[in-house]
Amino acid sequence: MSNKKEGGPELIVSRQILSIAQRFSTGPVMGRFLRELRDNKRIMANKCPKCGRHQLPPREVCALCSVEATEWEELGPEGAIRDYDIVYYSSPDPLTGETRETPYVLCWAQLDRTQGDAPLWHLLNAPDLSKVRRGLRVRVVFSEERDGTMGDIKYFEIIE
Amino acid sequence: MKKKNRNVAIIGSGMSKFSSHREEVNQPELIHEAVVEALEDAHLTMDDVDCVLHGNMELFEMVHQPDMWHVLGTGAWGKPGVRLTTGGTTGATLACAADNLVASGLHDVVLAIGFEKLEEGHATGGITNMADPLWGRSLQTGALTGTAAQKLIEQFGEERAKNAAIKMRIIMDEHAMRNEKAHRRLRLDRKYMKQIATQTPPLVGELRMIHMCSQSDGACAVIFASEDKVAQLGANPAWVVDHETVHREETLIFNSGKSTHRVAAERLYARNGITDPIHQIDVFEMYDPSAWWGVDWLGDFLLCESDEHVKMVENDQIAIEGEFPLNPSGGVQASNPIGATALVRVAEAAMQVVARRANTRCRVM
Amino acid sequence: MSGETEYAYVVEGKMALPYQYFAGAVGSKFLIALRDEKRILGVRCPKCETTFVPPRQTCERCFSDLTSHWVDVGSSGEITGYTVINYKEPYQPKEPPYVLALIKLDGADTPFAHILNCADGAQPAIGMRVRAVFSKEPKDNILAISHFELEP
Amino acid sequence: MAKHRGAGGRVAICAVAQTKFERDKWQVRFQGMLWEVVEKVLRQTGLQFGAGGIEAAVTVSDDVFDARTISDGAITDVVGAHHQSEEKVAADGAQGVYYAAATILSNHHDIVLLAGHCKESQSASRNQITHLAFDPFYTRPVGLDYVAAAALQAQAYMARTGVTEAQLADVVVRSRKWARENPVAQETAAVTREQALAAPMLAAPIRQSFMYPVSDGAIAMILASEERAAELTDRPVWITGLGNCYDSFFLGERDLAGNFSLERAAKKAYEMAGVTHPTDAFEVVEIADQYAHQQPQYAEGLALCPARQGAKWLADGGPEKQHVNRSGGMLAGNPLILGGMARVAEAVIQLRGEAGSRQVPGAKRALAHGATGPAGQLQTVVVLEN
Repeated sequence: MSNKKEGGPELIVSRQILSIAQRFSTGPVMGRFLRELRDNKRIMANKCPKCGRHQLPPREVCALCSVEATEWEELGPEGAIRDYDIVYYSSPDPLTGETRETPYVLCWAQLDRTQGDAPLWHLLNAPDLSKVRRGLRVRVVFSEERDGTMGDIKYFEIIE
Repeated sequence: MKKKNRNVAIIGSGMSKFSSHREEVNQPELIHEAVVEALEDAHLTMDDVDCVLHGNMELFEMVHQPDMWHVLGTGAWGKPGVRLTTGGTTGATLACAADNLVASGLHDVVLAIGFEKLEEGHATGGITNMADPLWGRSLQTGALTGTAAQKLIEQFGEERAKNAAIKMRIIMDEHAMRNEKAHRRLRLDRKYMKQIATQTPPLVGELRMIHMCSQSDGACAVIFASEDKVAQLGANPAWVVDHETVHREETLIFNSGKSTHRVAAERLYARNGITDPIHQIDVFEMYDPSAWWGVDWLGDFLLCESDEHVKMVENDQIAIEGEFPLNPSGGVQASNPIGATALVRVAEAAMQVVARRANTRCRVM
Repeated sequence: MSGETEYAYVVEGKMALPYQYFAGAVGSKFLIALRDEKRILGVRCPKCETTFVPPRQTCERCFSDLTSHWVDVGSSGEITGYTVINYKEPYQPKEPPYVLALIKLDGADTPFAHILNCADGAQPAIGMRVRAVFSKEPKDNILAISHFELEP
Repeated sequence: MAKHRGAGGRVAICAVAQTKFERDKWQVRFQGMLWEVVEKVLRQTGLQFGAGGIEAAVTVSDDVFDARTISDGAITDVVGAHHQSEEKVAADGAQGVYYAAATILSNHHDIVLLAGHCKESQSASRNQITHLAFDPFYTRPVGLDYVAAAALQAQAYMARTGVTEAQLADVVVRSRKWARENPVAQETAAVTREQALAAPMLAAPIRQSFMYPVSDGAIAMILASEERAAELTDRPVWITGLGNCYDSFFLGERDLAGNFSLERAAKKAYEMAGVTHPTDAFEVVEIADQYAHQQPQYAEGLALCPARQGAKWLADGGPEKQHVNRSGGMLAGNPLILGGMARVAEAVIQLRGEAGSRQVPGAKRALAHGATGPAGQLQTVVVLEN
């Protein structure tokens, strides 16, 4: 493909989509979270045995205490919006290479019973963007078909 | 503070032209521009350099181990080198590494090169790949977020926060107008402050195109030398006194706990006898990826407890003529070749310290 | 390790993003000459007395600017090294097995890698003479030379 | 030669841990692999993260292998870098050793965690990653990747030195023999010369058996200043020589049968360590032999035998006499990114006298080597002593 500038010499450009298939391991910790999502429609967070805070996403080690976060507790499925982003900019999803449709709303919701600052991050179904605000009560809606990925959560819905 | 094994100074720097369109050069050629300028600035040839550092993000251009191909432009042929990469901080990491490598005694003259040719990839897509593939990758939108705006609006009210952000953007542009290397030089006019923001498309929440940094192609090269070499060369040194790096656990949530900026600043000030940063620091080059983050992070870096940083923007204290010039280069809002950006901050600060920037007026520390 | 490994599984996915690479003014001049005129250009470093193919803006060793030192090199040359590719990957230019050779063109000092088509049964060897066969389709990369073949 | 850290300043490696290297650690994330080894070095030294303990991490990984931009951001917690320093070396792990040592020699840090990981099994193929190391217009279109580059190197090297396929098969046989004595080694099944020679030809003259296997794993080390090393171990291993060097990128512009960059890297490391006669200076030698031919070729570059004498060196039993790759080497399985780091790890284990049935008795000085890039464009040499 060429890239001719007015009057200037032709400058060669090569446009391509580079793609490499991946096998992403869940490991035991994220695996447990995703299995609970898929099989039981439960949001399970792991918990640091030392400082007691929850981790979402669940991670092997508590960064504050450098110990394995071995305990598990169910959180939500309701909670309150801690932060949100109304996205107008359309970007590619690097897991599929496809461009996302806009606008959409991302939200970080602190689920009920969460200890520490560990909101769950997902899409918010908000037909009226002007209603979105911090502190708004929301509920996790699970997808009908679930395959053990974050897509098993369809979105948050606003509790009217 | 611990004593360095030996003292280290910056003795020269160079930058390519920053632009979103550098189609006339390939990657090593873009790098070469910066390297040649840095060598000229330091009055050295490549023979004087005994180590070459390289840094960028592989997924931005999708070149694996790019320092290999880039040897064609870096000058590293037949020489030692190290490749380091830490995201937007890469350029600063390169500066820390160059400082360490010279101070260690392993090398006398180190050339640090930060690089990115963002036009060749998809910057937002590339940053989105930061997110865990099993957690937020299908959600994240690169580095675009409106959460910094939300925080400032909550802290200072909508009108004051929005005015501060756009005022900072205008000041950065005024600075960029004095820097011929800057990528975006928009000639923003203070008269139209209210309209400027709303005339550009919204990206995420209150973050609009005008607030966000550019996507630039560019390279920056900085030469670090030992104290002996500085004397031998009769160079005009900007001494590297100390550096501090602070990370955070990966949660992909914002505004959680004490910011890494504040922790880093506290440690650096404590070690170096800085008790009143606003008055003890003469010029500050900050990585400000957006005008919103710029305002917020200024408060963190200066350890502000209330609205001092907002006032500094409102009363033009951060302008070149002000008491605390911020980003006389125009900063990151003007130019952002990501892997080079933080090294540009170091290079610009060093130039200010040795008073090589003729068109700016800053006090020297 | 934390947790029980029976919870672990693998999620199939991919890493996929769009890219656009620029050859630059020097590279474009070389590639356009290949594509449009079936001419192979090199650049000569006057200081190192070396003719490089493919070209580059500056000599990596002495930093001389090479942009005004273009030279024509021949479309024939000799094999300086080779391998036979027998494994399959999606990015390969043709179905394996095929010969990948280092070829030093007449008038050039630096060999470069390209495909060598050997007529039935012929084996490549170092020092063998080869010539470029240009692509019938316009190609904007080194495959404007479709492949090399052994000189009769 | 530049100055050293004053008053006898040296850097010690005080602890080492490796996962077992495996073809496919599908059951664990890279964070999990890393934590396994980080936890081990914490236990070995009794260290904690933070002031007075581990002040900083130098990590080793690669964004394309991890399919992740700034992939070190994902390991902040497991390397203890929350509100601490972490710097990522994106090259072979021997480069990580090089840089981590510099952060201590500079006196910026006293105790540093060096931690590297790579899961080669994650991507559809390792070749699809190394293909991306080539430039988009001249070398990608003809299908180059690191295997093809190594094959061109092997062809050139064997043509120049007369090293035979049978000799390469013997290198593999010997690698497997020693790998059986190494609890972390991946490829431990015995092979005969005939079996190695019967393996499919991938890229002539490289057969499947002559190439390092796809591998997953992680390595962690604790490096410390001389002042602090004694607190952490009674068997410190000192880094006494360091060197590295780049060659040209385009394969045609290098002497592929030679060792331009390795010779320079070795010269620097040997000067620093005071090594004048490398042929008998080391009791332990670990060479990053991603491909079998690289063992004799890099032995030449490291001056373990005269240049162009690799075939004779193999025929005379050089690898056995000079205790080369008792770990099994890279042919027994290490991910590309950790090849040199695993060599340093084995050198440390040997110099600590902890190598069990593969121990070289009385080992005093070791040589470890790493390589990055197509056909070893960037070479790293580390000399270690106890």
